[in-house]
Amino acid sequence: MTREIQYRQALNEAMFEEMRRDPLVFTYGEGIAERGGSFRVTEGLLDEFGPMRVKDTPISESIIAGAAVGAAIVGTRPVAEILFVDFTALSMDQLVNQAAKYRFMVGGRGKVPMVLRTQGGSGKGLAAQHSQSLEAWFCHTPGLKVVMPSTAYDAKGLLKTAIRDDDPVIFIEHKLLYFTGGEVPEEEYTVPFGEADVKRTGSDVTIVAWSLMVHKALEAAEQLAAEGIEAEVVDPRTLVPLDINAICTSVRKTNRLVIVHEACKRGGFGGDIAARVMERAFDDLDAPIERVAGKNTPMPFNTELEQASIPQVQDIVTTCQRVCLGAKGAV
Amino acid sequence: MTREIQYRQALNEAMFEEMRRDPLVFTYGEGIAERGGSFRVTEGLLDEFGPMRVKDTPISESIIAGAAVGAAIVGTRPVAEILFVDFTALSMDQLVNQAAKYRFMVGGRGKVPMVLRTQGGSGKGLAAQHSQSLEAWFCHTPGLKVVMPSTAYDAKGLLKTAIRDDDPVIFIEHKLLYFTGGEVPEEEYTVPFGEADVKRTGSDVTIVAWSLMVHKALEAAEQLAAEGIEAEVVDPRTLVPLDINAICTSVRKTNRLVIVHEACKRGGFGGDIAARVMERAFDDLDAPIERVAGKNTPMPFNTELEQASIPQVQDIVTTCQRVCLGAKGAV
Amino acid sequence: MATTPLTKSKIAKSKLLQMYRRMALIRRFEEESIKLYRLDKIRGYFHPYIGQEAIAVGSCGAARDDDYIVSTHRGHGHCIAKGADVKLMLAELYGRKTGYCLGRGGSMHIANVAEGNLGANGIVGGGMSLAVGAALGSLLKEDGKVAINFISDGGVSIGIFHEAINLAAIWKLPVVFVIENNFYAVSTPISQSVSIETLARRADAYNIPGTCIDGNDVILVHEEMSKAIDRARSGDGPSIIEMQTYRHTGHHCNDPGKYRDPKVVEAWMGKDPITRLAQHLGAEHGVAEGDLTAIRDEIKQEIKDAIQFAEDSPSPSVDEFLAGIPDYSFEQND
Amino acid sequence: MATTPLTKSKIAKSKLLQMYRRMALIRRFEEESIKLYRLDKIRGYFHPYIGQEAIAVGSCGAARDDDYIVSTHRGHGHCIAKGADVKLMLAELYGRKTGYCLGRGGSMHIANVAEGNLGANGIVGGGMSLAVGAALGSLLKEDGKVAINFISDGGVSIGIFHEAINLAAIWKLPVVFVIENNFYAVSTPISQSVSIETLARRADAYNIPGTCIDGNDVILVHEEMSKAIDRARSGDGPSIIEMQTYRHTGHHCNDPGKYRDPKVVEAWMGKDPITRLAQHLGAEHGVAEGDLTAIRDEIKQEIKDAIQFAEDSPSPSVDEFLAGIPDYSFEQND
Ligand SMILES: Cc1ncc(C[n+]2csc(CCOP(=O)(O)OP(=O)(O)O)c2C)c(N)n1
Ligand SMILES: Cc1ncc(C[n+]2csc(CCOP(=O)(O)OP(=O)(O)O)c2C)c(N)n1
Ligand SMILES: [Mg+2]
Ligand SMILES: [Mg+2]
Repeated sequence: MTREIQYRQALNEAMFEEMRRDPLVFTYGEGIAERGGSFRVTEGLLDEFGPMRVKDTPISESIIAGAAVGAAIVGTRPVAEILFVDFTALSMDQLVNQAAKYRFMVGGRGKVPMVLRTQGGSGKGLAAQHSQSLEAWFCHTPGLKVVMPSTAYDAKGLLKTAIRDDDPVIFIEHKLLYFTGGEVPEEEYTVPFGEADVKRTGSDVTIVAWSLMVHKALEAAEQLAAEGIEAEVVDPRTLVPLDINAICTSVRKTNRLVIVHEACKRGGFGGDIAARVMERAFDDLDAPIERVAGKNTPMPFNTELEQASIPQVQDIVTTCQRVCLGAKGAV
Repeated sequence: MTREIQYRQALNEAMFEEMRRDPLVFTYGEGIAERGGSFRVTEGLLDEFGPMRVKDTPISESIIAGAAVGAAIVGTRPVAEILFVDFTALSMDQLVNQAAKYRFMVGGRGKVPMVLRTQGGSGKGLAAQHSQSLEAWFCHTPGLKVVMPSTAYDAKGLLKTAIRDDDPVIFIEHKLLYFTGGEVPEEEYTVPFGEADVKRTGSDVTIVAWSLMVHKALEAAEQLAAEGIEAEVVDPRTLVPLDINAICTSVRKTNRLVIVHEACKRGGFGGDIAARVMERAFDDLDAPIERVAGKNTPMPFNTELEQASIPQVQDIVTTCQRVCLGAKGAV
Repeated sequence: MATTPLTKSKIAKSKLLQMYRRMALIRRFEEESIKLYRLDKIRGYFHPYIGQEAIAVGSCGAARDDDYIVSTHRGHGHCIAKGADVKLMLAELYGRKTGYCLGRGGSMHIANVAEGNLGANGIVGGGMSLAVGAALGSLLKEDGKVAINFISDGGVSIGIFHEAINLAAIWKLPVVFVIENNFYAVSTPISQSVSIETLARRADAYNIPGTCIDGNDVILVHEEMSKAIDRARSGDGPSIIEMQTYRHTGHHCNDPGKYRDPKVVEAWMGKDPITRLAQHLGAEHGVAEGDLTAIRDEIKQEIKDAIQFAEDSPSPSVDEFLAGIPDYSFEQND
Repeated sequence: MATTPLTKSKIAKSKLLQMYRRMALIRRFEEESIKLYRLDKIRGYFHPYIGQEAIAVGSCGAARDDDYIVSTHRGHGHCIAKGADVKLMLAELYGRKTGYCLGRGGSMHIANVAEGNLGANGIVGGGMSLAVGAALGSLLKEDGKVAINFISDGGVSIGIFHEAINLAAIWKLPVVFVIENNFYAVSTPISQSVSIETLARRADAYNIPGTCIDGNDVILVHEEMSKAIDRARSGDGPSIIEMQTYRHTGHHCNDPGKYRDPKVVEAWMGKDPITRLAQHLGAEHGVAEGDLTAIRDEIKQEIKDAIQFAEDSPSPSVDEFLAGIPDYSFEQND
């Protein structure tokens, strides 16, 4: 049995279920207890689980991330929240030098089962310090897993998996997705890490996209279908581990790949995926892999400039058209 | 007239020359004044320029980076030092959310002429928190310039350019290069940003490498030459701005590209370069672009494991052989 | 309703009237802007300064025109207090090309660099480095400038607070740290975030002066700031001044602020800094209500003109923006 | 040479002898390891604990065996004081497979997680979060454990110091912050890094107890720590104890430490914590010099065996390491 609930509700359900299942799961962050979080993801938790397991913190992003490391090492399962992924810039030492490396540095004799929940992306006029997409930093940090759900279903299933995982997980939600709805089973389920989801099948071009961009890619695919181009939309859901096989399988079918991400293009994770696909499926490619990505600029406040800074449906459509044309047609 | 001096001396000369030229240039960091820096780059500066312009700081990596932003905005030219690039994890908010975005956020009405000097890389048994190569983070941050000199000549000329630049520059030295020698002119010179240097010409394969890896690439090239493969070694010197044209020009000649970097492969900047070259020179490629890069692991302490974690000359040789073979020979 | 009278002082009537004008301008600016926010003319986060006007105005009033200020996410008040043109501010809030930041910054990044406001900041505590760095730069340039660093109560628990003040203390930098304690960080009461009675006690850790004052008494703010600024300028280093105040609104325009006890809110409304200054001007300087009304009428017009200016201003050109990206990313956008 | 006598106390002679043994073991471990470093048997950074032994031993001696400790970059002493096997430690310093961290951590990351030493840290202040987090975890699990957080004097100026102690204070976490003040951060004297007389004054900012004691008096360390640990365990929250001490060597094995005044160094040598404990044992407990010599002989052998163990131990296999990378990076290495 499924019903439609919002992304933020799906996350909320995952928190409830996991906290009921395991008394060592607890959560804290700025305004998450009394207020239930800026996006209402932690609503109701304080009432059910009380102030030892649901805590408001001061504005202290380093210790918010860092205390989770210590608490995880001693066997609890913290779910810490950083309000905006932009503020993880304040937590980087704790995430990169402590959380990610701890298990390795102590020779595997201590594990770090923590989840850092945060959210990113633009689209609300919040300008340069509240609109970034920073997953590439975390993907480049061995020891961290990186999760970016695009739907309510994935959000719930992946958060449950993240909480049960024994390694540090950076769980990045999208501020524009919280109030979008999606089908979610009544029954308990989890979504495994490292398993891409083909959100739409198609034969002419593969679009790899994650988080909000999945929805833009799907919209683009509908437009393309109208002109006879069938795009396959692959959502990796977790960037580390990455289901590169699923991506290559799709590319071997379509022979063309377009990667879409909201993060700025230079140094974005799309480059890594492009390089990996090339290493594995060079001979299968009928056209250069293209990336549709954020512009290399801090995010502007003005609405039109903000829109111009990140991929729009039309950009994806045009790029897919070019990629398909290049292969079928001229030169 | 040139003479051979060490990389660290070349940097030291750049500091002296720029501080003599411009009284608004000043420098500070941990142990840089009295002790002259861990790698003796700032030796002698305190004596000549005094304690207002050459300062030791407490262990406070956020404000070390951040005070430079403020001082730069009001018109001085700070050169701040962070001892290890690993510790820039403590400075990320100041570098990413303040330094990189300031000029943009205030509509171009304030500039941030600061330099952050730091050093990275492995090879001294310093393990996971003192051996990282983190340039990819900065390359992915619009508003920052990223410089990684491989020789004494480049180090001096680029540091002078960095100090004169009106935008924040992340200047990453390599801990194994400080005591290597190189030819440096007696006369004043600068090296412009965004201009790659072809460190060796060749016709069979292009190797793009930076920092310490340039030297490993050159060694590999010698070995390859012995078996008839002529590698062209292109050192971009600055990753932002990147001289993509020089790289593509070389690839159009050799039709093969191998990218070498010490940073771990996943999410490394090599992926971005590979993707860009593919976008521009897909039809010129006779083989997939390959990346020889650090393993996706925190850096181990043990020497052999440390060596196994980063590219060695033999890895570059083998990869170039494969790339050349793939093109000339079978399949 | 009678409110606590302001501190008696020798500040000239003309100066007080000027401060009254600035405070009233901030108030009006915020009230009108909130309306525009509700009309979707302004978007993004908008943190009103209503209720805290005495702090910005008293502090900037005590500084030299060429001193620096560094602001917070709640930055309109500081910007106006430092002499900004409300036209250019409102244009910025509208995201227009004529705004202080060309429409790129918006409310959370409002700045007026040319006149010494180094800007608001979206990162709580993020601006502390700018203030400390500016003070360091001033010391090097020997230009005698002081930096005033507005910080919020939520900001006293973040790491850079510690690093910034420690550095300023050991290097005796010309900076004054003003903690605007409005008792809440969004919904979290400050009492849940610190274990001290007054935030000024943080100063003990750095052996610098730390005082806690009524932040709704513009005269007291002015006097305490004058001392701290003098001290900073003369080379004796930084101070912390905690100024207790209250925001009349929610945290931002979309926050009803229900987490606060209505009785407490009401009590603070009774300590409104503008009303108190008005009463003081009447009682101590014989300023007639009509004179103040005249000022407020002027202000009404000023804001009206500013709205018109913002409305009439062009949006930034997307093409120019895209073409300009190399200026910020230093190469073609690829 | 007569040195300042130790605090009189009721600590049993057997306990004192045990502490003597641990301190002497640390000393010998460091002395021999430095020789091995000079022989290139050990590489990387090596920060000797010589001169500071009373702090680690007195602190761990006051704790329960199942309490946690979190260490610094200068971590061998803490590790031994917490009961580590010097064989496995030395194997780690050699980078061997048999070491505590399988040869992956080395000196700066030496840890003994199974027995409650959560590890050294290469980031100054980096371990504070581990201690605070462990204390938080203990509170949740209600296992009654306390975390002892060793911090260096250089660490008191870093942001996380502030965030960690503030959080511990407001949540009354069972953690004790031990500041080992050896007066230098590499070559920088602490007086250049802070503007307070004693580092313990930092406690005022959090309204928690802050005391400053002679860190070379192992009995005093033990007594003060016992009180602070009790306090933490009983739910009254954290304390800061500054312990003044001195390192006998340079900052690390390659630092001659020339920046320190030789007279001051000599004076501190005269306050050597091990000599003082030996004298105390003789004067107060009638322990004969021969008994102590016997202990030291035992230790000599223990270290000798440890060296042999390290020498005989295999290096980790490169192939196994490479094959294991997916464990840490979760996918093929590409
Ligand atoms: C480093 C950081 N953490 C969190 C936030 C989100 N945030 C914005 S304003 C705010 C509350 C701030 O409260 P306070 O500092 O007291 O300032 P006030 O809003 O009361 O003026 C928070 C948590 C932020 N902007 N920056
Ligand atoms: C965050 C950080 N900054 C700088 C360093 C480099 N570093 C290692 S030890 C050290 C000095 C530490 O002095 P102190 O904290 O007093 O400890 P001590 O060496 O005296 O035990 C420095 C600067 C580091 N490891 N971490
Ligand atoms: Mg507040
Ligand atoms: Mg020290």
